[in-house]
Amino acid sequence: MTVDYSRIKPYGDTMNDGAVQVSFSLPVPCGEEAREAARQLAALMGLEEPQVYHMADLGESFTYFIVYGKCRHTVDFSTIRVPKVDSAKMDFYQINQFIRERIGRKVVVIGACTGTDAHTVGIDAIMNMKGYNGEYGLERYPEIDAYNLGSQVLNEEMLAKALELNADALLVSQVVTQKGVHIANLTELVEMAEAEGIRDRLILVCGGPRINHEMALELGYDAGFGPGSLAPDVASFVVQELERRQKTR
Amino acid sequence: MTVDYSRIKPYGDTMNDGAVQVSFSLPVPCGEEAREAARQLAALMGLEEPQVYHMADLGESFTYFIVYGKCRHTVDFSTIRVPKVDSAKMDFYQINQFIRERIGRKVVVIGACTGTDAHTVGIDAIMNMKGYNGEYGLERYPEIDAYNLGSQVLNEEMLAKALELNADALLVSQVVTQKGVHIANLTELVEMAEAEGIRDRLILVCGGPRINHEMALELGYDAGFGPGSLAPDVASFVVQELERRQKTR
Amino acid sequence: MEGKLRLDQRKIARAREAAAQIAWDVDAFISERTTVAVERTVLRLMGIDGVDADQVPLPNVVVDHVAESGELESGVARWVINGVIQLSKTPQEVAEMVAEGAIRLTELPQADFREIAIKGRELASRGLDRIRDNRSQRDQMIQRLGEGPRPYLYVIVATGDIYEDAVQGKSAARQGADIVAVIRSTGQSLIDYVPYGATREGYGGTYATQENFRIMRRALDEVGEEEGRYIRLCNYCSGLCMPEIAAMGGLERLDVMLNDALYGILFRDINMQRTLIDQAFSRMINAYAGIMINTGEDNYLTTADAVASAHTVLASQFINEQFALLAGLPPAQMGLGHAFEINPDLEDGLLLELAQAQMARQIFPDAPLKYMPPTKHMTGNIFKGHIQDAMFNLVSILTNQGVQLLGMMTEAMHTPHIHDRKLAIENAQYIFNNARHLGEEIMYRPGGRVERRAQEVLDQAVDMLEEVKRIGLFAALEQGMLADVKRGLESGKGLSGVVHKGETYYNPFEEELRERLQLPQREGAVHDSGLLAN
Amino acid sequence: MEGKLRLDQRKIARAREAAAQIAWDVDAFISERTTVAVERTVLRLMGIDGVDADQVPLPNVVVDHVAESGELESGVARWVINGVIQLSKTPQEVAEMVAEGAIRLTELPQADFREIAIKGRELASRGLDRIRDNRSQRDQMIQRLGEGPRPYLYVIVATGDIYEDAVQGKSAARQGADIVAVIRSTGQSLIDYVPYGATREGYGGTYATQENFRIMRRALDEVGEEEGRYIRLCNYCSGLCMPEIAAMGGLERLDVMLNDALYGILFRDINMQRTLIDQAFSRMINAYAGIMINTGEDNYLTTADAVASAHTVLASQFINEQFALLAGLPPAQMGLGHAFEINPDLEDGLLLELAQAQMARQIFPDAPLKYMPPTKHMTGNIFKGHIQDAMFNLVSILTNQGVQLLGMMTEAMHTPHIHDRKLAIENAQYIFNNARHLGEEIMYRPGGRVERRAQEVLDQAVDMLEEVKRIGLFAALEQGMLADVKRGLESGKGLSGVVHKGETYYNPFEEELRERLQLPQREGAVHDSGLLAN
Ligand code: B12
Ligand code: B12
Ligand SMILES: Cc1ncc(COP(=O)(O)O)c(C=O)c1O
Ligand SMILES: Cc1ncc(COP(=O)(O)O)c(C=O)c1O
Repeated sequence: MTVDYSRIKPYGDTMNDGAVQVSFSLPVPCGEEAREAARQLAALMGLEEPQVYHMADLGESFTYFIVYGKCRHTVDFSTIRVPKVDSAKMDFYQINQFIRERIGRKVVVIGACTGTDAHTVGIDAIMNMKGYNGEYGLERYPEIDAYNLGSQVLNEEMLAKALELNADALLVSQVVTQKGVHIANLTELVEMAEAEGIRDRLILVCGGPRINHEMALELGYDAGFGPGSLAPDVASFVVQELERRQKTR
Repeated sequence: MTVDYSRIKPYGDTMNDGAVQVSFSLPVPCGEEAREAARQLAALMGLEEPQVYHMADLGESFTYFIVYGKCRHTVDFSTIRVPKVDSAKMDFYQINQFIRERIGRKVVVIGACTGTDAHTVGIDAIMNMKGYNGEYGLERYPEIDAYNLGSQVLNEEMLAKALELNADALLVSQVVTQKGVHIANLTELVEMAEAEGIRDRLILVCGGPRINHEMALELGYDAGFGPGSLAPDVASFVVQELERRQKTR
Repeated sequence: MEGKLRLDQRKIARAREAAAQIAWDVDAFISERTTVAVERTVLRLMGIDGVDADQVPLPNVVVDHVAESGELESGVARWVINGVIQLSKTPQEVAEMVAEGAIRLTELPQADFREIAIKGRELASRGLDRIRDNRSQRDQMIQRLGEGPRPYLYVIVATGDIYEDAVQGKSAARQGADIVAVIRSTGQSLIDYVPYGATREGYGGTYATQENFRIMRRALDEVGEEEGRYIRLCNYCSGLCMPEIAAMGGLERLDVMLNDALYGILFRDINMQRTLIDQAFSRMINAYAGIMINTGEDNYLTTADAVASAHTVLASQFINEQFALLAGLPPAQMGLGHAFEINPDLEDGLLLELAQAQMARQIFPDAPLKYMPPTKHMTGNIFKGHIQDAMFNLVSILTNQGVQLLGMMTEAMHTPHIHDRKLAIENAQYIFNNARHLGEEIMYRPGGRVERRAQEVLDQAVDMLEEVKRIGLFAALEQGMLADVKRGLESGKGLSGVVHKGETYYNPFEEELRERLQLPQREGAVHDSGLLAN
Repeated sequence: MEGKLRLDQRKIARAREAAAQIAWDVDAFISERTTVAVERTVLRLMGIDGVDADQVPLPNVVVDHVAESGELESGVARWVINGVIQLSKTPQEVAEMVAEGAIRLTELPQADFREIAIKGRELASRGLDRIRDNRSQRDQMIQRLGEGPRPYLYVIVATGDIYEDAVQGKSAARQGADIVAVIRSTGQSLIDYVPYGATREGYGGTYATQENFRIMRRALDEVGEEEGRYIRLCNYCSGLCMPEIAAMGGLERLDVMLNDALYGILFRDINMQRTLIDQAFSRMINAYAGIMINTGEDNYLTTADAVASAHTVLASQFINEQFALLAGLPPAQMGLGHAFEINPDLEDGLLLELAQAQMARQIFPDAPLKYMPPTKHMTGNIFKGHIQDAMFNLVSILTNQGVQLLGMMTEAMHTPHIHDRKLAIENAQYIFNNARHLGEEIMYRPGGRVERRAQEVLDQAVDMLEEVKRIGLFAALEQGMLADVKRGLESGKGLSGVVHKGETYYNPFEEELRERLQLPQREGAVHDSGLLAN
């Protein structure tokens, strides 16, 4: 039962059995040929002994499959390193104290759900007074001036507001991800900020159910927060990053 | 919306989007590194933009994942040919008439669930008087002498009975497939029949939820029947194969 | 159905009275105003369609043109009909001439108003006849083909590409769907015109255009014939173009329309005057077209907690009911909305869901209640999600809902894939069939948790409605009494499109609709003036 | 619980009386016989364990040895105890000497029977004390750690490799399982000995061996301590080694045992005399060990239709109950089985499931009913399967079942994978919590479909039991009245292991068990003879 972390494989009930479940549809009429096509596709995915356990006719010459097989691929787990937001996590009281002691002025934070996206629940969870999951939102923090611009805010508006309020950090929420619309929109903001020469003055943070820190970095943000994030996570990062920048400036 | 059958891909909601759902566990502790491992595994399977939508700690350093991604593999559907039982399908009356007119004597069929397997429902569905899904079983066929040996019948017993009754066809059911136990057991029967020099005198048919015709042929059987098979499917094959052999003999 | 939960009938009556008063007060306000969208709708009903060289829809071109001349307070109909008379052209030709800059409508010689009114009546009749014909075609098709049993299985398609949507819709129908809704692209509700033509690029949905309606209608009729079941088509009659879309729906035989009196105000920050005026006209059209509306109470629970805010759903249902009645919509066309959005991890949460659904059923006995699935608490765990959806289906069959918007196990990920719908339909079919008459067999313990919960929600709704009645709907919206958002009477999108009717205001379609729907005419209507009496 | 379904109490009483008569008649037959398995059990309880050079377990070696000498009719205890006395060895040492061929037990000098009986009593006390100690250790652990609420979440592990099983079992416990059962390899129930040592190769399950029991017990204790919840261990006390496994279970602190009076006869073609004798002794041990038995009524529905054969399940529950009472098993340890096996595509099938589960609940109010999940109608469609399991969970919480054998969405494919259990546990936890008190809130319409169905099933069961009573259980089995299979009194596996007790038959363990369980002694028991009175 010892695990070779340099070659891990999926596990069903016996080490290295490779057990994997897959489902998908193919644009082919239901029948034995369709089943064989599904099997071949699973084989291409690296599944040995692929078994089509379920096949359903979706009409219009589409067929759905549920397949199990034994994956032959392995992953080297021992070398995986995932970038993480590396600020120490503080609570409401610690964060306010940190600002008082180390920043010495109120921190200005602007948040919005941008582009055509109208999903405010996520950004509200981070910003609203009442907060989320038992954690107050940023509006409740005495040392933070928090402005929640709401939904469907254009990138221009966001940056204009940032200049107007001399913001320290922008919090951008993106929930709709169909056809990569969030990537385009997030990228646009960074490019506009750079074009206006204010990128370095801002801590850019994005968040949403399909966002993670690594991808945020790739898009040119300073941090990214995924599902389940809470106000203190973001605030901890923002204030520590702010202090760091003030020091190095 | 035209489909290129030489290069079909999974379909979610846009032609060739490659949408595939995968789930599996890995023997690694739950966390961001685990998520990354899952993503890498999905990538090895040929999924682009793999998204880990769900991750659950199973305890004991195992983690479960639900992943979606866009499969880049394609299958050539236009060239797929699947071997099928090619006898014409007849009903109860036609089969009995066929036997009377073209075989001219009763057909002797022995069935059993063999090895350590005790799942009789499948073979009973084919053989029992009352039948299954509205189709009588072989015992009801006036022109067939059907012997259902029940469950956990050893291959030796099966062959001994075949010799004793001068059987035309053996129907073997296999339901338990864990660790390939059915393959071993089915193979053994063919080998024993060959060793005794009676393989050619018998029509060997296997069936069960994980059996299909193609695999039955590979194992050296004359036909294989999967889920949902009914007595007339099997009987149609047996009597036509019998006639064919009588003619060529 | 005899009441399974003992609800105080007097409280129900009080709630209804309060809502009626709320709606009447607003109706008086509405009666004095029109909007650019209402006027564009008039033009669409006259048959004006197409776009100008800049892709601006002709109804917009014409309304803007009249507005520029400062004459919108009389309505567009008068000007266009005058053009029709003066130029001996069809309304479409007149509109095209306006678009080309060939004429200025307000500068044409003016026909006698009696002549205009006769022509207006004729155009209105012709326009509404098309809608009536669609309605009777629907009735005949249902007669001939039959339809699925209730609760109807309602699924969405939302690929962004109308041609993919058509495939997905047909596939859904083959899988067993009764209603196919095409979800709109993000943002469409806030644009003040209706895009034109077939569209293949949307985000999170597909643009609602008349051509897209046509493509889907054709696809669903085709599959309906083959499957031997009439398949209903649904779209969104919301946003800044609410009444125009109602007209398009009536003209293209849509069967179901999302249409809520307050949704745009609360959830899209559309100006309250604008939405309230628009909804009134849109609903008359829906009423006449035999379209079942679906109200959007589920939206309350996507931001607020479903347990704490349950009564806001009920209060909104009462308000929607009264606005619908004022527009001539009979209860049988009122798909009042509610949703299964209680946190699945709540102990006894299912009891509360049952209470709410059963309560709604008893309070609105003739409405085909539209029940929305769990969405907010759906996660990436598709397996758990699938059983949340199963519980939702169970509550529906136990409480006899009308329209079941099927939950998708992939709710937290993407708009539905082709097989997500299949699994969702299987889910509902299994539960509905396997528990078909369970609702008839079970009773709720008098004074028990389920009954007490329903009573509590009703009490809260009565209180809320009576308070809203006291201060008036506008003030209530300003104070954030609904959905916790404060909206100003003069703020929000689309306010500039609200127009105070002048003395000379004329809308032959509203008059004809009111006549046909047997609704009282507005004050000053030509219809009541004796002008047309021969 | 007050009856939710109005069932005729006289019919219930009639069914119970008939079943009692059936069991008593058989008990008279049992009292005159023993089996090789019972005798091996006696040896195990004396502490004899291990295998000989050919891997034959010592209990088999010794019993075969006594049988060869033609002396089994007196039981093995007498001979081994005599050896102990004569050779001043422990029973284990005596057994080893037999295995080595160093002695012939029946040829040793014979001690006075009183001396043997004193020694026998001492050994029996010591053996049973170990079991008693385990029982009280369990009680203490539960006291200290607590346990999950009912219905207990029961999952299986079945990798074939005991070390993988241990991992899977621990993982399951962390996921929330309350009971972990190790499923046996195909075929074990038909071998007439218990394999020895840790095993790593089984098909569709893992061999039941005492070492495997120990490995699992240790694993579950470990995880139970960490999770702060006592985790129960279950195995199969069935087949040709039924009583031996009961002893092993008592010695290794198993908590739950599959143990059915008729299962082996009907579903494994074990000779009826053999199984009936074996079950009686096995149950006394289980009773004393505080082990909850689980009966196998679900098996009726894997071959027969769950609607048509529902009454056979109920009839078998009555019979199992009476055999259990005769063995001193209190209702609180009677996990009477039933199953959710109605075709999911049946209209109103859920009503029938509810009727059956609620009926069983009312008829056996103190039994921790063991509810088996859908298996037969599970397919490769794991999504549909997962909601079938959800409906099963719902019925369980509505009807207050005791042990919930969790359904797996992959039932039609493989024994559970590590995450299959996770999803299954989540499923049950969600439904149980979300509908926790729904059962208290709903009532069934008097005279409605649910109630009528329960009455009908009860009626049929009464008829069946009274007929079986009339002709006797053996004849009923011969005629195929149960589960549609005909079994001969003299056919089936293991008949040769049945032994008519001689005049001199002596089994100190049965006597001690009967004493401790406060059951009447068998005729001729030393205990009643006054021999040991001092
Ligand atoms: C509620 C909801 C709505 C509500 C939104 C109400 C509102 N005011 O927000 C309404 C009904 C209006 C709505 C409408 C639509 N929706 Co919607 N909606 C949802 C739903 C059910 C829940 C989203 C939610 O509130 N989650 C709860 C919050 C707390 O979680 P969260 O957003 O992930 O936020 C957390 C973290 O991500 C993070 N976070 C989020 N943002 C930020 C920002 C920063 C800076 C930081 C640090 C952290 C952070 O912290 C939060 C707390 O932990 C999801 C499905 C689902 N179950 O996820 C669909 C969903 C998001 N919607 C979807 C769609 C398509 C739409 C529509 C476009 C459909 C249509 N055509 O009509 C419309 C249009 C809206 C628009 N223009 O954007 C899709 C998106 C598909 C995709 N991946 O692209 C989803 C996934 C549903 C689906 N399967 O189709 N929706
Ligand atoms: C019923 C059942 C049992 C019953 C069997 C009763 C009986 N007398 O048959 C009981 C409870 C006894 C049982 C026991 C066990 N079972 Co079992 N059982 C099932 C179950 C639920 C249904 C099987 C069934 O009856 N299907 C209905 C029939 C009609 O379908 P069918 O067999 O596919 O037959 C059709 C076709 O395949 C075909 N066909 C079949 N045979 C043949 C032969 C010929 C010649 C032809 C032409 C056609 C044909 O025609 C039939 C009609 O269309 C399945 C799970 C499932 N839902 O599939 C597990 C299952 C098969 N069992 C399983 C296991 C592991 C066991 C046990 C080993 C568990 C244990 N350790 O205790 C035991 C031991 C049994 C043994 N020694 O073999 C596993 C097998 C895993 C695997 N793939 O290896 C399954 C898949 C469950 C699981 N997920 O763990 N089981
Ligand atoms: C009444 C109503 N209209 C419209 C919509 C759709 O949103 P949008 O306004 O973005 O089209 C909804 C959302 O569910 C709704 O309930
Ligand atoms: C009472 C009982 N014993 C044993 C078993 C297991 O089968 P086997 O006899 O093959 O161990 C079952 C099956 O479910 C059962 O119900």
